[in-house]
Amino acid sequence: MLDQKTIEGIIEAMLFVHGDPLPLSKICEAIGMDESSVYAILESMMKKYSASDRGIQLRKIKDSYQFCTKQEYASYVSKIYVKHISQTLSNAAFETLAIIAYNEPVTKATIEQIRGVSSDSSVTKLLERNLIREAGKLDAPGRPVLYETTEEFLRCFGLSSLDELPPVDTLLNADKK
Amino acid sequence: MLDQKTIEGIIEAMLFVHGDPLPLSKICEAIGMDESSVYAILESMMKKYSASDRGIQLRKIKDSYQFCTKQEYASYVSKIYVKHISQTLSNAAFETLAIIAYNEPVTKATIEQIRGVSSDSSVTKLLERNLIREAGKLDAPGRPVLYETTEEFLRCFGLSSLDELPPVDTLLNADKK
Amino acid sequence: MILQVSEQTDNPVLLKLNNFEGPFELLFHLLEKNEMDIYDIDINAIADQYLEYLSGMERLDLDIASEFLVMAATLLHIKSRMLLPDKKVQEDEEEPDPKEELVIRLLEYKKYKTAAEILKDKEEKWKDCFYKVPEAVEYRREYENTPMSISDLADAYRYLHQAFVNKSNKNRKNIVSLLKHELYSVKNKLKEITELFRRKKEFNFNRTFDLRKRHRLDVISGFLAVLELAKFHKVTLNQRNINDDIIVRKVDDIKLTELKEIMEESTEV
Repeated sequence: MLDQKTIEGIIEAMLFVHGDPLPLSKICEAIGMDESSVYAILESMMKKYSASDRGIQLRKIKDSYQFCTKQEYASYVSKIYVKHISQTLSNAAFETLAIIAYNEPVTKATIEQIRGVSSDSSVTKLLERNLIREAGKLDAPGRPVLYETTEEFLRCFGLSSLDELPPVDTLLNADKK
Repeated sequence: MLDQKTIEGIIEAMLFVHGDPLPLSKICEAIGMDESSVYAILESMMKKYSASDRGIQLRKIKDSYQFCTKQEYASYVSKIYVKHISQTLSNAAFETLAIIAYNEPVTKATIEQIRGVSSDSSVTKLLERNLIREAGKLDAPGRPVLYETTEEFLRCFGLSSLDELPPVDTLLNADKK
Repeated sequence: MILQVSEQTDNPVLLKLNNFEGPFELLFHLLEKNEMDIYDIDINAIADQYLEYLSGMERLDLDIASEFLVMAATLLHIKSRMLLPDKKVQEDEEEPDPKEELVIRLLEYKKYKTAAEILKDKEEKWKDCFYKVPEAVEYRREYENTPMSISDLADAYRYLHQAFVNKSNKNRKNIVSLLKHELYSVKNKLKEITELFRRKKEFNFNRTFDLRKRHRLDVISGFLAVLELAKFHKVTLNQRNINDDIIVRKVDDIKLTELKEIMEESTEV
């Protein structure tokens, strides 16, 4: 039987090697333990990584886990490692992404209805950046394509799931301050 | 002034992202500290990483430092890189396999002549599953590859040798009924 | 691209045209500039400023997207309705109030404008995280033990045979001969004999190519192969009496290149 420290070490090794988000189910299968036990260990690991002598943090993205460096050390890391800087998104793309995140799966027609303007280029840009993807077709005349956000979206925006976005009804009150 | 814990965090973040061995001089340059101080910190970090709840270890390679996973966790790490393939054979693959089993060694041309359809993908799939293998080339124009069944084939079908296959004659008579 | 719009205050305000992707965005800009609440829009002022903006675009010879024109028409429609006496409006009660509709759509849009800002903040916060490139580990394929039965294999073969018979509408022996043909070709027998000569100098033909153990085609091909080899002076053939076995004796090693030559010859036959 493995003790908790060893399990933590094994998980750290796995996540380090894998690099990409690693599903909880895969971790459990490899260690031979049930999901709830491993989940509890991952939760306690997350807390450990928040100590200042750790440069990496453990992120949960949907049902997967991934390491990334801490924001506060970014200026040092960027001195040895030049990050590929992706173009920032336009306001239009951010709006389109917000509409998709809050209503997914959603058609381009709905997006355009809300934004009041054609959104082809925003949708294309978001698809290119792998922040959204096609999610089948709507059962309606013309069978329009449905869009949804991706894991890459969660990763880029520091979310572990869409539930972490503020509820839609709070959005209108937000600006009353 | 950075405290030692923060420096450790920064170094961890840098080594994590860099992947390759990172020269001590580069680390010092990024943090803005002299080599002997940073060296001492790296030495104490190495000890910390030897704890069992750490899956990665800090290695010194000449004047550079690099993370790698611990040997003792390798067997667990490799478990996440296993693809379980359980798919049963398609009818096409079964037909192809039957022809090879009853006539080995046999060329793809013969298989296709009997089946009346191209059998590339079936042959490829059977090769992938290690149920058949190449058995030299036929001495004929174009020197086509010959195929035969493997020990894995015998194992999968619970045979000790091909002689245990129902004889062709009994098969052919069977459909007279 | 910069557009100059003169304001009532006579302060020239520079507006970047591409700031406004759509009519809602422009409307929001105007509401903010006039410090107007969505629930309490002064349509007259907003409609005038909106149209002024569009005519500014026109002066610069810019293409005005149709969405902007549709919104202009909506604003003018609301403005004209408000000029009508209350009585007339009440008669048209069935028709939805276009101003109310506009407000609803503006509110809906505003929600996502706010959400977009939240996302922007989050992205800003998380863009400083660095990730590690995955190690290049190759996946190992592990086939799960799916038991396969011999009868499936036999069924497949039987089915093939049936299909072949149906297709060619010939005697069912054809498939056998077709299958056997390759195996029992003269070429294959030449190879077999060459292999045999690696181990011994001579062999008895009938004992090796035993009709009781081998297919008739196999024996015939074997005999033809022996004749070929004799023709090329690679073997000698001896038979004491007419019914005795034929002794095939190696004269010379059969080299691969020669074998190929013989085989090509025999293909032509």
